[in-house]
Amino acid sequence: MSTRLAQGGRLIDRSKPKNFTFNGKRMKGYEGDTLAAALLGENQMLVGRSFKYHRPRGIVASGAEEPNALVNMGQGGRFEPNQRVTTTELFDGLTCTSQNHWPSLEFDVGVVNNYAARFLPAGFYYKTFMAPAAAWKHVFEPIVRQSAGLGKVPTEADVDRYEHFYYHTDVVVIGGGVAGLAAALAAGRSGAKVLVMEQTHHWGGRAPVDGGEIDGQSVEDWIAATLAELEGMENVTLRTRMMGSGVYDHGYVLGYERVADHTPGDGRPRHRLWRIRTKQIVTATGAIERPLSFAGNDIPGVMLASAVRDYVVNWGVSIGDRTVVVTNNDDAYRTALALKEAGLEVPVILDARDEATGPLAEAARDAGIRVEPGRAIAKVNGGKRVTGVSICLQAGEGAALEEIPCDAVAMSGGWSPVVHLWSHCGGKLIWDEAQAHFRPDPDRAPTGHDGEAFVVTAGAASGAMSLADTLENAYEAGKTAAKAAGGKAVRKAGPKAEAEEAQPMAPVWIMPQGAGPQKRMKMWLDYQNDVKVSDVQLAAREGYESVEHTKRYTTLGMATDQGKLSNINGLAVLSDALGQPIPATGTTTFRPPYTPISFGAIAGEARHEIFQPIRRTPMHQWHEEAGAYMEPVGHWRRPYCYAKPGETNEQAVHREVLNTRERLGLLDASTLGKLIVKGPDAGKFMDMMYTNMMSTLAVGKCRYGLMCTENGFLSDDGVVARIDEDTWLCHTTSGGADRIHAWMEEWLQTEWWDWKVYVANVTEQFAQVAVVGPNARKLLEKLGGMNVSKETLPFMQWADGKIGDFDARVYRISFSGELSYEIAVPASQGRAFWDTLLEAGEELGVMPYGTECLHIMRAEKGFIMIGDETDGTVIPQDLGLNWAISKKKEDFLGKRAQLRSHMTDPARWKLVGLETLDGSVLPDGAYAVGEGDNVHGQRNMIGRVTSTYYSPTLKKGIAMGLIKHGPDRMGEVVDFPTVDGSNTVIKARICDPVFYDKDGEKQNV
Amino acid sequence: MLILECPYCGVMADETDLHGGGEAHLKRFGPGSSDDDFETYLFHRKNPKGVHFERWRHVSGCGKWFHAARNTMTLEVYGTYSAQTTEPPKAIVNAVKKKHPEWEGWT
Amino acid sequence: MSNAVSALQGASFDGYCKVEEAGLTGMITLRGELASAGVAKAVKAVTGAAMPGQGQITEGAKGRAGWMSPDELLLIVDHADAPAVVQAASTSLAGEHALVVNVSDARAVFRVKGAACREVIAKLAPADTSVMQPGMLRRTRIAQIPAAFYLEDDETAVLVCFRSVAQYAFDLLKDAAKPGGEVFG
Amino acid sequence: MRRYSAFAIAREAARYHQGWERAWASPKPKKKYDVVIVGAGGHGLATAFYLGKNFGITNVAIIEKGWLGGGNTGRNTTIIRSNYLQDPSAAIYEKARSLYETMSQDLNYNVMFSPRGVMMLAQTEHEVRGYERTAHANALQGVKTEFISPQRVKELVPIMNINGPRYPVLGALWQARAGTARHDAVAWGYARACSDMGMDIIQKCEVTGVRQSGGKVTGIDTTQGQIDCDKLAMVVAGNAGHLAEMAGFRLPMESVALQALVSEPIKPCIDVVVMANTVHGYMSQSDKGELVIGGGTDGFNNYTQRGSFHHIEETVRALVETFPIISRLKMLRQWGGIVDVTGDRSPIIGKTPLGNCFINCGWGTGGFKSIPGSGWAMAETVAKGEPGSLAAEFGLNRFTEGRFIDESVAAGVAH
Repeated sequence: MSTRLAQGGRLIDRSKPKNFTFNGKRMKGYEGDTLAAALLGENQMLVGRSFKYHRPRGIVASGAEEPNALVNMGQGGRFEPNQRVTTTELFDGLTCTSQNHWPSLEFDVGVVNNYAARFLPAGFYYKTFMAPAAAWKHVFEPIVRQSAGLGKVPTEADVDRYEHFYYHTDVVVIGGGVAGLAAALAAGRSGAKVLVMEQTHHWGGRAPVDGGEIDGQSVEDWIAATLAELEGMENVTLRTRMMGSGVYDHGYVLGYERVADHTPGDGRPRHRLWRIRTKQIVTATGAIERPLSFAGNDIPGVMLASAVRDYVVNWGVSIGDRTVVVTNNDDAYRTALALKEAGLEVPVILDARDEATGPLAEAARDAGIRVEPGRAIAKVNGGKRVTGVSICLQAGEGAALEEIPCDAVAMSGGWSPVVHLWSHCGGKLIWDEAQAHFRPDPDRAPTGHDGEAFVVTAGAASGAMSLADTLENAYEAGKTAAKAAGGKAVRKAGPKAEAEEAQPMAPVWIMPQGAGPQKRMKMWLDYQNDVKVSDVQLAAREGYESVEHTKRYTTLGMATDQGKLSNINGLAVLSDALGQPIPATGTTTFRPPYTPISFGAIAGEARHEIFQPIRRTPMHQWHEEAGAYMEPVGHWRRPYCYAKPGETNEQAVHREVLNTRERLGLLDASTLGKLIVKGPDAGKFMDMMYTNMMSTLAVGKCRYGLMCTENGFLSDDGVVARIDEDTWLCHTTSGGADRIHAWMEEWLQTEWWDWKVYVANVTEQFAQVAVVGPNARKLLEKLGGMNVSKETLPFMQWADGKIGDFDARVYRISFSGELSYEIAVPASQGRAFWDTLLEAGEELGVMPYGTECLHIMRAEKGFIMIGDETDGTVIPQDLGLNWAISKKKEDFLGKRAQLRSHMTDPARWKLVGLETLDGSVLPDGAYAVGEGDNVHGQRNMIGRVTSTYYSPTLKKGIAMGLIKHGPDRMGEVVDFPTVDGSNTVIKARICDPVFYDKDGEKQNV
Repeated sequence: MLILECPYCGVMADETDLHGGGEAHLKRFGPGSSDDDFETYLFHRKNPKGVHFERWRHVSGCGKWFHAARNTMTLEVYGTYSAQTTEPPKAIVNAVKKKHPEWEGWT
Repeated sequence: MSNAVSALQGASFDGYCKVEEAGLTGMITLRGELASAGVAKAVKAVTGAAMPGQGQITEGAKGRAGWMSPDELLLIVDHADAPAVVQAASTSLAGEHALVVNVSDARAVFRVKGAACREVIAKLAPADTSVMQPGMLRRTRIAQIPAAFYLEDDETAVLVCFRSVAQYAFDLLKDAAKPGGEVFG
Repeated sequence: MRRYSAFAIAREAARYHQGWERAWASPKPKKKYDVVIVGAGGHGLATAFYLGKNFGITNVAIIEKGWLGGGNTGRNTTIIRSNYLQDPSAAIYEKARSLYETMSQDLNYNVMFSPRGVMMLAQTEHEVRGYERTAHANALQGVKTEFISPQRVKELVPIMNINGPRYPVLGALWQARAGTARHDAVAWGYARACSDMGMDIIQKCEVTGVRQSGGKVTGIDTTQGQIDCDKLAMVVAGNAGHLAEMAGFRLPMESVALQALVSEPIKPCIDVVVMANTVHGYMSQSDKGELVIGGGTDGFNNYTQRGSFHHIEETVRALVETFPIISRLKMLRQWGGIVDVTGDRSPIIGKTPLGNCFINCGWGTGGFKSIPGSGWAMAETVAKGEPGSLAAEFGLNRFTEGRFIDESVAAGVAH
């Protein structure tokens, strides 16, 4: 059983116990524990079930590479599935439950898959479940989905907050082990600005567990001294609980800071995502130990040798009383020695190498440990917990030589540098035969914006596996990075350790070497996804030869640990099956993040009210208080209508239309774009931007204008006012101001840069109100100020002056067909102006109206709306707007495009009015059909509805639409099939799109 | 996540402060041009695997358009320069040539 | 005019930095040939400030002048003076190609006060705030909107954005300055 | 080819699965083929498959510079739908969708087509009108879609917040017979079937030149030597521009990065595919339990298969806002593909300026869902030397004539 030892544990504080629960069971650990250590301290080895076969799963590792030990953590708004216990700090009150089983962890029905495992090899689902055709969706898929999936689904919204932080620096050091600290020391001494991040909450990494001396001090003392020196450097920033999550192009690094995971509810943001720009990156990310592939290597109690050592040394936790060590390298001997020193039994060290020599093997023998070279594990015995191992010759086929009872197995298959961050942005790897691992190729580093390398690896991440080599490599890496980032040369010597003698490791990919198919079906490569040696071999046999094919076919390395333990072993097995060297097989692509990061952190502050900006006009608050139903228009919110109590939105809209037509309406038109175009060449420029001739517009006058893209399509419209000899003011649509402003700047800066024109966007400088209806003039005259009579300010003119006390610019323009003034006042006075108009207008029957009323009134008048009559495929000619296209101009944007054959095709759909024979309202988006089908067997369509409304003014449905040969078919009736399931066809007559006041008399009074 | 030096502001601007505008140095064809020329102007793009001359706007900075010579395979930036030119300046061309002697030129 | 109000009417928030809307501020966009003597003269006349160089903001007796782009300045004056300043500058530049417009009401202005003012902005803006010193102006974005900022002194950052998104900007700054969110210290 | 079935699995289990044969052969290239297809992604393999199946042309090589199915076929978010607006798009995507329905049986390879339904959320009044328009068009095009109410949206996706403070859900365009499939299996299934017909799939073979004589293509140079052919089909997505340049013409196309990501797996919580175009994000849940998430493209030419992180942020925040329960879930992996985007964002299928050389590219973000329809149409074009009705409107000449097929009309982004 695993247990807390009476002594030891360099990271825990036994005076500070922490209570937690696992599956409802009350447990205790200490401050400094990871959840994994605390669970093991309470003899909770079994923590979950595997993905496919639902096999019992125990803790295998002590860090980010853990594939098995994922739990549901927390409750309610802090519930989180798939929390890795090896990277979770213990805190008081933590609650967690195990995953992927039913009804319980101990008795899981899903384990039937395990008994059928033989019938469920890699890719079995591609070969079956095909008949009958509907069975996949209705029978098999639901079963697969329910049985997969690991963690439980959260049910409540997150109660925590998250934030981002931009940081700019010269050097980022990722990893706070001795390599990271040595690199930071070098970089810090250069004077460069350095950020050092460590994913755990303690510095020094695994070196203190391994022991040794640096510069004559113990590793632990050196770490303390180095931290003190770094903390004293103003140019160095140290952060713990921050993981280097990803390296992106041009020196962009994501740092995932888990600010308050261990102190939930303390008011701090839970996570902070650092978005770092740096000149250089040092990845001191260490190495990960590989498992060995032997039959039963997934039984709880089989653990990485380094992890066994970590638990004893760091947390005073023993994994078992009797631990068999199995290895192909020297390092695992340290585990045996550490266990021995803690008073635990190590019945045997099985060393797959032919001989076990060197100081560590000697030390083990001196400590009285039996060392068996050339031996392997034939099979692990046990179900939910190891009970013993059968041992055999590594060189043989697995005949058992001896049974050894034990309750834990510590395995070591060698070490692989953590190359993820190096590789994220294109760093290449080379195969190191001696260490049997891929390590970064320093000659093929990721390159940055200047084409130079921007990532350097340090220590074990470079493949430097001894303390001495690590320090030397890391200090050098720090110097290199600092120099490349513009730091001063560093002369001070780096830290040193004594070189140690070591026996070379031997690559051992399966154990024993000659294991047959039965054994290979019990050798796990990927513990979480249940991928075995036999699966990879099957993939190779079936032709899934590329490493990516094998990965995808078997799901090797696709689990939540992304293959940190399994990838190299899998590659080796695949290479062996293909009879090619490992480098010829290559690796799969390393993609961010290094370990999973929360969606909350990625979203950052962009939640709820600040999910996206809302643009507000100066009258916005009034609209909200008036209970307006607001609709998004770009980032603006505009009142759709102002429903009164008891009124539907539709009723409100109709009331607003009638009131405006009969009395007086007010529209907040502030969102309309307003661009000033000024300069000696402004007229010439305006003539290029608009299809109309704008250069001839007289000062004081207004003209409706159209803008097209270079591709000929209508993109925006609005009224242009000539302000003075060299100044124009262009109104754009509400959504168009920024777009059209950018469009104008683009042409001025990149095509006609010698033209003397300046543009300024003054949209938000003004609050603009449309005062509309027969009583409009009465209202303005009541307020006093400027003369707004028909004579002084006729239709399509503008004037500056005063309305009441307000400085105003008044445009006599109309989008409703009524007598209408659009009045611009400074935005700071917009609300006061609005209030004034409402108050003074009360006796004249004033009512505010919204966008839907605006739309109906313009449709009654046959005015087009950008976004309704246009959709990016419509040219002005389609809309009968030829009158607004100058024929005198040689050129304007879109002119050439409109000459192409399809644009001049007489069969293009053209704008007409539509009225149903029964007065009903045509559905939005309805299409008109002609005779028969097209080549695709689709009904022939001859047109469509672009705008359709009930006209309260005319008391019937009115619509506009684009119809093939439409203007030539006035009076004809066309069919619009419905899609409401009624299978009916609505008949509508083609008519003039101007339904109301055809001669425009009302607006011109 | 690119950073480009805005030649007007002199700052290294984050990609999120910028807006990409596609291939640079296109020649505009207007009324009177052939269908082929017009199509080429509007649609045909070099889309090279390698050195690309392209337009960027420092949209939340100075608002100005500028040009960049950038490699689409490595994302290396050889330099940025004013948008008020019909061809890349010599210094930029030389910077590219220095890195890629085999490069065939910008046209 | 007495009934003029700023977007948030001086709203403020006390976090680990204080965030406050600065109220009505006069702002003028001046576009022109910045190297011309006429522009320098006009700027001096209306603000008392010297011509700012690239990335700079200068201060004079009557206001500030910020470099916005190679052909654009932002003049900051008293709100009430803005129309007159526009008039004066326009008149002064009548002889050359220039555009002077009042944008006072198109903007909202915030002050972030406290030792960590750079840090608060760094949660929202991709620009390097650590290198910012009084006298420098940076145009960038905060979260999803464009913004410009400069330092009045080492512990007071002034941030300018469009008026329509004033509430959004204020909410962002509040969120960034919320106690518990301190990054350093 | 020995058929796959539950019986075959039982048979093989008895001998520890030692008897499975190769899914596809790994031959050396012959000197000459009737048709050489460049690109062994879904589209290239499907083209080959229908050349064989519909036209009996089997002297075919499919040349692949990497590994088959290793481009966008293996990098997408596996959505299959046909609720397109324009006639030619609706026709080819619906053809594809209907072929997906029987693909597992046609190929004897379970591609796990799951017609679980795709909904496209309408979150502005404008979007409501746009999707109502699509629903009308689809009805006439024979594509079964409907515009559904917010309440129905909530029933289908209980984890969705339909009353978000920013963009409440006003309804959705719903295609019940749309869904997802296992992307790799599509490539593998086609490859196995093509190989079985005697076609040569040649992996790790990069094209270095296009040979021509008298204005007609005669063959290609590759890293495995010269290969002659009567007809050449270029089906290489983002690399089409590069290949076209070798053949001496340019395309109205640019290559940009498109990104996707998955969460850690959780138990089933969303049974349909949800696309939210106003806020730029879409999400479904794979059979493994991962939330599969995609968003928009980068704004610059890029061949690195790496995108910019701010697009991931934009997508994730949109989905956290739409599905608040995912906030504490974690992103497991992000990746990028290179998509080929044309001037009107619709694909190109048809002849090229070079005789007997045909092109299929420009699928942009719509590649996976179109694979069988695209292969069907391309095979017809190659076999007959002229595009058939499915492909006719997707020719290169539309850019000269201004006769675009623009789907952005209906939605901001289309995936």
